Amino acid sequence: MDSLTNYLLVSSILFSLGLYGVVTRRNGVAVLMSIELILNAANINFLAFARFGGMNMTGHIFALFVIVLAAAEAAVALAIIINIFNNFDTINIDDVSELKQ
Amino acid sequence: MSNLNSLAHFWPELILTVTVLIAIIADLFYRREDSYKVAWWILGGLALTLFSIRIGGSLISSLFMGTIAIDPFSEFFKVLILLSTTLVILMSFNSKELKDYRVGEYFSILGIMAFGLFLMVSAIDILMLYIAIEIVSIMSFFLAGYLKKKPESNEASLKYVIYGAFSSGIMLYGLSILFGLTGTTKFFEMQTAIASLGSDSSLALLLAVVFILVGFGYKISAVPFHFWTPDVYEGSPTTITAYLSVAPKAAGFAMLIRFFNQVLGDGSAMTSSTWLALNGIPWPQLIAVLAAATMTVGNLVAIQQKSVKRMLAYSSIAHAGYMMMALPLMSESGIYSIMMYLTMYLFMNLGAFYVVIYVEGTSGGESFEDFNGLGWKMPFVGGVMTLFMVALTGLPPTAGFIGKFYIFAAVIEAGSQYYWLAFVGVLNSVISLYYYIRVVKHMYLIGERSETVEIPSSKLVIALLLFLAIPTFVFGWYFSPVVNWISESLVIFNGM
Amino acid sequence: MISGNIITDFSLLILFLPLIAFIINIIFGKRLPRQGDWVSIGAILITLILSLSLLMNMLMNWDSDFSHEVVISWIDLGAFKVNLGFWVDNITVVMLVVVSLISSMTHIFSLEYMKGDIRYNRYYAYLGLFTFSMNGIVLANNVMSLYIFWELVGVSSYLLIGHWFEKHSAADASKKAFLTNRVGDIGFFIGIMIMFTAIGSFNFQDLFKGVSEGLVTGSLLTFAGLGLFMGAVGKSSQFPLHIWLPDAMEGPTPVSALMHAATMVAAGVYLTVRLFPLFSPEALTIIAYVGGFTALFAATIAITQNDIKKVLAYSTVSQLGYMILAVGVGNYVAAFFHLLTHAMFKACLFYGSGSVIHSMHHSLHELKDHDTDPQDMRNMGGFKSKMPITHWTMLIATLAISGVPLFSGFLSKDAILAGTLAFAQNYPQHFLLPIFGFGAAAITAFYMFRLIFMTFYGKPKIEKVFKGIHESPKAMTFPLVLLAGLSFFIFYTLPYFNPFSDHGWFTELIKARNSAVPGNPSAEEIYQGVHHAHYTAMALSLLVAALGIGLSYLMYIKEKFSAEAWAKKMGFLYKLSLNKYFFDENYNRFLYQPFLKLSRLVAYIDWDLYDKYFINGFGHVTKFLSKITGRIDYEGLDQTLVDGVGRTTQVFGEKLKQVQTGRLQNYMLFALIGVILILVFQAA
Amino acid sequence: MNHLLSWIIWLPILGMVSIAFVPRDKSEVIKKIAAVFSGLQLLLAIYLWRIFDASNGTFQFMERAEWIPSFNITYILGVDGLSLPMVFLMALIGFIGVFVSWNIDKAVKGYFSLFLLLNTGVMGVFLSLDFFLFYIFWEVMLLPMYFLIGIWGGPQREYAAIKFFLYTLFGSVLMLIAILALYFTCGNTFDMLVLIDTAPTALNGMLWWGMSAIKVIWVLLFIGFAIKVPVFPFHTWLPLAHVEAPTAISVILAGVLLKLGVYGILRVNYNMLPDGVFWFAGALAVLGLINVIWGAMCALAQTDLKKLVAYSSVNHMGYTLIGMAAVIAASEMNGENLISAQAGLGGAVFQMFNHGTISAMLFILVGVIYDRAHHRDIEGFGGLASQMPIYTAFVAIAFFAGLGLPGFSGFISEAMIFIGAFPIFKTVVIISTLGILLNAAYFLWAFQRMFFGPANEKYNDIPEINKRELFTVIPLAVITLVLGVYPRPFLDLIAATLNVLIESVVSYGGLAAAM
Repeated sequence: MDSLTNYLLVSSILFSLGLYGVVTRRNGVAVLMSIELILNAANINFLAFARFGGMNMTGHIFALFVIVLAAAEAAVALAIIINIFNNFDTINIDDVSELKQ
Repeated sequence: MSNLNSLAHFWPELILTVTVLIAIIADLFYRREDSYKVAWWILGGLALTLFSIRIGGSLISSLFMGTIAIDPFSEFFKVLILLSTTLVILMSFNSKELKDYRVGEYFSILGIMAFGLFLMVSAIDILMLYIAIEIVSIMSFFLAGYLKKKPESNEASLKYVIYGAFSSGIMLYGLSILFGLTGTTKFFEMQTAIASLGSDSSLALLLAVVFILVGFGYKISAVPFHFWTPDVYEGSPTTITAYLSVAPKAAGFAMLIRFFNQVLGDGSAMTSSTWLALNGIPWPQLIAVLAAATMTVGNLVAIQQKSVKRMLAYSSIAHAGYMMMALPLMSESGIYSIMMYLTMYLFMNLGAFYVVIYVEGTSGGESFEDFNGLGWKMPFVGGVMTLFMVALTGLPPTAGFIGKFYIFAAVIEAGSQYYWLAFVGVLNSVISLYYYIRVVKHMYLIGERSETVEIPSSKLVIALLLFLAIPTFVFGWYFSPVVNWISESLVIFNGM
Repeated sequence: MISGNIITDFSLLILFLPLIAFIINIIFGKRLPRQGDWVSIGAILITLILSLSLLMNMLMNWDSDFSHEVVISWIDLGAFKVNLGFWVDNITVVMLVVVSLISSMTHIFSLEYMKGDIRYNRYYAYLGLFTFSMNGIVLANNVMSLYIFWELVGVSSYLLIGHWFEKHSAADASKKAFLTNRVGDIGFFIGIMIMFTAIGSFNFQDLFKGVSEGLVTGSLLTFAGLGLFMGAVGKSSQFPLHIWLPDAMEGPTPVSALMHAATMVAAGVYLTVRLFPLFSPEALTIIAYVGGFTALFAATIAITQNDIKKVLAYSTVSQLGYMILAVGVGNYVAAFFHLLTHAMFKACLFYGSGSVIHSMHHSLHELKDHDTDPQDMRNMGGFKSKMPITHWTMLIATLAISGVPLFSGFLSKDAILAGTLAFAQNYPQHFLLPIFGFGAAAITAFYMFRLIFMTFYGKPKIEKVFKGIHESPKAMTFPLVLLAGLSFFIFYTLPYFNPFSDHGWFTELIKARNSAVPGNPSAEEIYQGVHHAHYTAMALSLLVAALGIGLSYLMYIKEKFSAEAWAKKMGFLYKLSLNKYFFDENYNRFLYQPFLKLSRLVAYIDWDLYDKYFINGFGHVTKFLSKITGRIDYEGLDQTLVDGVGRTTQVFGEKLKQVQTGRLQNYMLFALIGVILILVFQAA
Repeated sequence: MNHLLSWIIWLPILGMVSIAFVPRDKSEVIKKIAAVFSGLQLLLAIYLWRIFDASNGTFQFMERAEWIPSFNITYILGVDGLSLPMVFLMALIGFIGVFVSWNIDKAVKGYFSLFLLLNTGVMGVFLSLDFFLFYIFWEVMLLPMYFLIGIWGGPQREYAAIKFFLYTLFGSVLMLIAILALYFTCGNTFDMLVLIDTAPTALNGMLWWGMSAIKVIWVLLFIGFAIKVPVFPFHTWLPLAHVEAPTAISVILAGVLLKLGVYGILRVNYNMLPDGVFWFAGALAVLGLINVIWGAMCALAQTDLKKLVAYSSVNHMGYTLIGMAAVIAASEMNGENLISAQAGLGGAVFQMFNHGTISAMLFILVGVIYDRAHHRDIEGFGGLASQMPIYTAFVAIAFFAGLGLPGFSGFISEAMIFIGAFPIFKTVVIISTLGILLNAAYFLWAFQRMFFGPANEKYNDIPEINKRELFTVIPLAVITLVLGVYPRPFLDLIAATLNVLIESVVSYGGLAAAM
């Protein structure tokens, strides 16, 4: 019961959940989390491929980098969201739409 | 080439990094009001970098174990990036928006962004590619939201960050699939792997390509991944808008070219003048359609904008579309024309944005009405703005025409299967005339003539405008230098 | 006996002197003493002398097929060559004399008649222009230059008819004249094109040669002929383009005498005479019918007109019809003969009417009476005593036009009628032609004497006007006398003296040429035919003339039966004739107005429909599209799609806020949709 | 004098530069400078015309200079019998135009700079023999035109300006595609001389989406040029632009710019795509016919004098098209009727020139009355003939010239066109002869309504046409008259070139188009 497809299945489910969350969630933080889901779906892929493809460590390294970058990205995003909160008193991104013409 | 030896050829990036570090440290010692002095450090660093690129010798190879390529192609784009960065920094000096902020980091971040762009244009490993994209994105999130007190700016950055993260996520997923299919992250190994892929996996490959396309499309703001562009462009400081509309686009195209030519095409790119799509992936047609869509949407929506800045934002989408026309041709002259267009585009677009910045600074607005009578009030500014508008429309004798000319030439040369694309292109440039000339109309036809004549007080403004206007005009009828430069730079490292 | 190049020089002078006078007068006229009338008169008199000397030369040569040609290259593109030039032969010379004679008479007559006119100098200038163009027509050796001068004649007539352009009627008349002529000219030009296409030259002689060689034959030739004839129809105001000539009477009377009686309108006849060899039998038949019909038709209108000039105008139309008829029946020498004689007596008649009108004017002017129409014969009567010279000269001319022996008209008319009769004898199916001819002759006699009687005899209608009437000054009577004199037969039959035969220098020197078209009767046959029909024709014409004269004598002198009564009796016909058969009205209703409407419609379509909706439509469509795209791109779709998503999310118990635009998710959603679409589109 | 052609082209630019150094309030000086430079240009043009060798049908005074070797772009100038008259016309009208616009008072500096720029653009198109150069000049004209109409024009000027701009740009981008297509199919060159040799055969049998490449390129080019002419369905920008543009600009527009279209068709389509000529000639004639009739009828219905004149341009350019179509008569399949080919084509070229002079005259005169009465409503006048006799005289001359009266050059060209086209397009020509009636109708009717009838008290003290205006009209009138009486000076000038052109058309003609 330990085959590539299962992992791929999991990752694709994660991916879709992520997509869904991004599209439907209103809460900025929640949206970020959904994005994290997508990233991690990718990570699972990398690892799974690396593991089953019988390859060198490239996949793992890739995954590590992704984690790091995701962290950085999240940091920035959260900073921005805090800033938003200071200006709009909300982190509900529906309400953040000054720019509609 | 091993990592240590690689460093010897990594000077530009190294210099850039050191500069930025120095700048950050220096920033600590400046008082708030003269924190803009940081810019000089950066500028100096950029100058050094440029210098090091030019003396860098014409070695064509890959560094850091085949993750980064150094070749004239990347150097070309690096020069463009340096140029635009420098210009934008200079522009920032008299941007009204930035007045009441501490701008030290602003300049440092620009420096870092340039570094990221460098990596983007020379990455030949999807890992490096991803890292580069992320660096650039994160820095641009900062910059877009730099005006902390300005809600629009915040919103822009929020949208930018979420959309950026989202699309890079999707791209990453695509990359992962690609990795799975090929078992490697290196472009050239991927190429060979894809070439030997069976047709059973072609759907997966397609999925991967499309997902990756999302990331690329987001970077060059191609339809349908362009939705963030108007808001972000309008929200961020105009200087940054200018920067975003030029530098990342250039880098994005460099990236696209490399990827499609070397991963999805048979690598013989620059040895023969045309090449083929691997494994029957229909991505050329895909890109062609996207190109048509991009320029059409960009133009159509630009027509009805009320703010010049926003109009320019949409029109920059259209310009991306023009350049995309040349991608699916998979021909040397296609790439050539893109490089040509980018060069011309850099001057005219930065110029247009700079005039907007200037007008914002004087009359305080960026809507069409704020331009009324400008041509009579400030003949110089009005004149150069007219020039930029004409150039963006693509009328001779301006740089814009030459850019378009090369693009269309490439398309026509590719043979009759892409003529329809050329038609869409030319019709779009007719449409674009309508809204570009609208600015001119407001500057000369609508506003009543003022008897008093103003010329910009600051020498810097005049100098910058001239620096942008003169090439815009001169390259319109004498572009041999550019031609030669590009044809020298048209050498892409192809794994050998 | 003059040598060739002297003839060349003479004809050059004859052609260009009037033009020079025109240029001088139009530019400096106002500043010259006497507004430069002496320039024009000097020029025209020299012209007259020169043409007379040419006539002398002709009479001395006594050579019936004398000709002299001069050619210059006008266009030369290699293959496409056009040469213009002169063709001087006896016809030309006679015509030149006519033109310059009548023209000089007009110049002299106008000295008094136009005295004190506001545009005196221009009037004389235009006369010069006209003489130039008319001589041009006469001298032309090819259809192209013929056409050129043809049009120029049209212009000078336009300018002269519109001389008093303050009057709307004059302005209208001038425009009408020009346009009606242009209609004819279109046909003329088409004819030229057919000929040139077939033969590759414009030159008369080449055309004749080409036709005789059969380069153009059959219906094409007929069309060409009819096309050329259309030009004549326009200029000589034949039916159905006759409408302009009566209106042209709006011009000064001397002009009417010169152009609309003697020369310009005769140009059409001259054209047909010149090009006679080109006409195919079918064409000739049609020409004959047009001419004959016009002759009768115009005469019937003339009966009822009361405006003295209108009467003369219609009689001119009818006389021109005669000439055309003569050409049609092949007897074109007779046509030319009548042209010559008619020029004299008709000009005389016009001058006469001019002098009457002139004095009417004066007397009305004395009376400060501006309502009475000085041209209406019903206001005249009994002028015989007051204006003897005018009366006698006009009477002579009238006798001439009515075809009374001893007068020139008798000879020429007789020749025409004889020709027609002969034609009808050869082709009985065309019996109508002589009926037209003789009928017109009778009516002509009638209405001409009606004019004389109403004007000069009977009791004056308005006494106080009558008081003011007096004979006109010398400058006006002199031309009258001269032309009246020239209406006697003798000048045309010299050196012979036989009032009943046209045998004389004219018939000796103007010899009929054979038609170039195979199948047409030869000149000899025609001549024989005429010869045989001669006496019958003479008898008949005498009869009808007497009839006409007698009738009008009884009606207007003896007043045995009153005109009014008759008019009532045949009310409908009377109305028809009085209103010129309602031609203007119908043309106006069924041609001009509809066409104007059409053109307005076209302009409307062009400007308010095609441009506003179709062309600008593209703009609107683009703008519309941009709105739509803007919606979809920026706001739209989410209304539907995100609501959809929202509903699904509600299933998951997620509360969905009022959907707002500018929201980030929508963008991503669309990006996603984009991706999916691409996938689907590609996978398919 | 070498580089004569370059001088002719670039003199106005020099003038523009020197104007740039004049302070904007010294309007007199600016006008004088403009006059001087366009005067010099005119002198050069006359000199060129004097030393031009009419017996030689090929290009003369050629200039070649390296430009962008990498794209085979070269700076080539040359003049032949086709372009020489146009160059002369432009120089003349450019010079006259300066005086026509003498009483411009708004932004004089800008006006005359743009005016000179326009001049250079037009000259460039006529003289350049490199397609790239040609195209650049072609587009360079647009912007000055936009400003000149848009800033100095009438009430609707913005609309008119943008309409003109979009319309023409639309045409020229299609042209750009065609030019590039020619470039890549005919041996990677923009050199027209080379293209004239290679293009006629290079495209044979080439198919694009099932259509013959010749036809596609022909149509693209034709639309581009037709919009300038303007040919029937593309003509609606013209009345608007004319009505809104300031007098001098209407003069240039009608006098020269419209000729660019015909010139382009003759220079490019005829020389490079002869087969297309045969394929299209019929359509060309019919379009010409439509122009003639449609334009005339629209003119008949106008009450705005300027619009009437504008539509008369549509009508007159129609004749040109008919004449051009006649060229195919010279081919074998049409019985090598060289006569009618020469007559037709010669007539067309002559008509271009004549329409240049005549319509320029007409527009100047319209401007004269507009400056005085401040309206152009035909019905609004009446009896002017007694109030401004001299003006009336010149209008009469212009109108009679316009309606093709013999003695004016217009007649000769129209007659040549008819005679030339008749053998091949009988029906078309016969119907279009109706045009000469309609011309007369609308001109004379307008003339009557404006000048005849009782004088209109409103204009009793209207000033007579002044010396400056006379100075602008008389040269044109003289040219029209002189050429009308004796056309050889002109026709001999173009004869040799015409025959070369005809030869080059018929020598290929109809082979590929037949299949």
